[in-house]
Amino acid sequence: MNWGSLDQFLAMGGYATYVWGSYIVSVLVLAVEVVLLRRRHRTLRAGAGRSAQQPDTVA
Amino acid sequence: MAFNWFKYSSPQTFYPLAGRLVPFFAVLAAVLGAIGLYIGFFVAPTDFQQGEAYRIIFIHVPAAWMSMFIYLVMAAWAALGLILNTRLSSMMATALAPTGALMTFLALWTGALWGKPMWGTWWAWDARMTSELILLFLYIGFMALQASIDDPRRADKAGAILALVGAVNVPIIYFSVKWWNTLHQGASISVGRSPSMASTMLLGMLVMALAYWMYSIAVTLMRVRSIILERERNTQWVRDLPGAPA
Amino acid sequence: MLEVRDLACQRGEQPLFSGISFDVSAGELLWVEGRNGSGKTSLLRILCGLSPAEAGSIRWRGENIRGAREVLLGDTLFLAHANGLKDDLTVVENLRFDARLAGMNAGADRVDAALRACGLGERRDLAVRYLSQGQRRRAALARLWLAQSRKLWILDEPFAALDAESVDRLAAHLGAHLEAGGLAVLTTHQEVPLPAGRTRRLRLDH
Amino acid sequence: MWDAFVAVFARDVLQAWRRRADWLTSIFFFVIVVSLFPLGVGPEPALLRTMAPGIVWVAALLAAMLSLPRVFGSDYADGTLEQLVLTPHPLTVIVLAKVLAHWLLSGVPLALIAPVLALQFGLEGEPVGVLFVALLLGTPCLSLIGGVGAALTLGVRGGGVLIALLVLPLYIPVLIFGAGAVEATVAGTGAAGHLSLLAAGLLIAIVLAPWAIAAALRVALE
Repeated sequence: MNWGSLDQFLAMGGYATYVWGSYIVSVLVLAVEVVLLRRRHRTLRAGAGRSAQQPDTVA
Repeated sequence: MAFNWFKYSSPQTFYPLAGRLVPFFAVLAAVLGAIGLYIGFFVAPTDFQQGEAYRIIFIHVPAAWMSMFIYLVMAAWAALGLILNTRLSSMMATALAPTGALMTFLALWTGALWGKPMWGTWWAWDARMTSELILLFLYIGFMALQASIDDPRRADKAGAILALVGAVNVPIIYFSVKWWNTLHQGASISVGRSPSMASTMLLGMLVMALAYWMYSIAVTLMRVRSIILERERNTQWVRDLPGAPA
Repeated sequence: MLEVRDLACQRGEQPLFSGISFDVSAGELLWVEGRNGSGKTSLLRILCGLSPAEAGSIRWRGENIRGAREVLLGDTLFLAHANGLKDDLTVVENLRFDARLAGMNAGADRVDAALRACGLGERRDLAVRYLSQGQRRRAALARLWLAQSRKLWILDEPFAALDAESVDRLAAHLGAHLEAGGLAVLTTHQEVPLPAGRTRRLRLDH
Repeated sequence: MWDAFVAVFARDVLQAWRRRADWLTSIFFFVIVVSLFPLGVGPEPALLRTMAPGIVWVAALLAAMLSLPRVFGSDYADGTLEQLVLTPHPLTVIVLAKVLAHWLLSGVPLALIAPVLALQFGLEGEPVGVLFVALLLGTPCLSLIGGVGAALTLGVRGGGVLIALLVLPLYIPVLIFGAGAVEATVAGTGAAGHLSLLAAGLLIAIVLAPWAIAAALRVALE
């Protein structure tokens, strides 16, 4: 175990900005990608239902 | 092999298959990510030269690996789509590009944040970082080209040609940038891992790389599902889908 | 000589036509009819191998054109909607270039004869940009007088923008081409005197 | 086949001659961009001398890129491109003729003018000669790689800007070896290595680019 306490863990030996800056941005970017993709898919599925009622709509 | 590959190369059969595969790869990515982070933060020791800052490599190196790997996979799918005229292959190429660009961005971002404490600069014109930046340009070019062509088939083929030209060029670019870097000694900093890397560090990096890999597969499959729906919206099977996802 | 089976075509994701089959043999003309947007131009472009068909096969001289493009291209003269003339070059320069590219080492006298046949004799040294629409069309059509060795003529709206005299001249030339065992596939909106007895019709909008 | 090559090449050159103002524009663009740099970074002779190869090459890249839409653009618009594709000759041969014409009209003038511009930056003697040779070897690469971008963006929304996005990253090796050749001469290490790499790149481009361009043109015409 590397860390004596939570504070030590968060401080990252004085490199907190860099380490957490990297990790937080990475996690955020990856999470946002997933959220956006889920939303895109959901709208498309909802749209698929709608175009079933109006089969002649040309996009 | 008895497995009928061509059966799954139709968007209609692949759509539900991809839907079943996404959770599998997502769970794998999450579990591997958790293990990798545990190893990275709690098992791997502090580096005696770089202190705790080196822990950025657990996300930096996987992102950099994936950014290059995805470009190759993308070019391969694009080539397959161009040669065999299978629509699904081209859709896979299109679906991979944004994730690849994202990985490239993350590699650059984490690289900059690693570089600042280690050698006092956010950006060095080092061969690897420069190539990574050019790779980002290549991804952006691919996506911009596909986005500006309305006919999806033409977009697929044009993108495929560009991806292949890019794939031929990537090694040449890397070689030229490396050559350029060694000639300009003043600016060069050796961005290398410390020679004696603890085996737990390496293990953590490999597990994280696997997690990134699984993540990329899951996300690409999600995106390809959306692309299938967009392109096939005039077909009967898409109209027959239940309106809201389960 | 030209056999088309079950041809289908898609523009973007919209299906244009499907299940088109026809034969054109030596000495015959196929008149492709249909509304705007029914896929006439697309059909012609598929026939000369510019666009791929969604489904179906095209055979020329008994061979599928997918494998034997060069054979088809060596026999075909395609006249698109656009005239394919360079604005900055003169009429005669344009034609000479076309002839050279087509591998016919047409001498100056043959090019001049073709231009005279289209009524462009005295405009031969004028840059194309100074021609009227009808004159441009005639300059493009002059290829038909140059390329008599080409068996299959694929013409997209050849009569558009032409005056009555030119229409008759072109119709007569088409007749002579068919008489000599040539083939033609064309689209037109006008009622033109196409050679009777040799003309077959294909309607695309069913 | 050779006849078709000559015919296409001669037609493009004649066409460009009738429209010489267009081509002169991109050459003057090159001259102006190069002349802007001293105004931007100051007239310090030592600084200008070190920057000269890079500036000349970047300006050459931009000038070559600016003229790219013309390679296939007008042929695409007036329908001659269809006629070219429909000849029984291999499309790669026709493409090569068009690219050669583009190089003669855009690359060669740049190489001829560059030595004069190099004087503005205090380069003299051998480096100027190397700059000339490097441009002669490098600009055909620019025309070939650029041709791919030009063919891919035919009739596409925002074609001009898009070409820049597609082509400039692919130009980087040419830039590195081209500018490097001149720098190496200035530094006294000899330019042979750079120049032979440029030549190798040119060979690869001559072999591969026409295929890519031909495929892209077919896609554009579908």
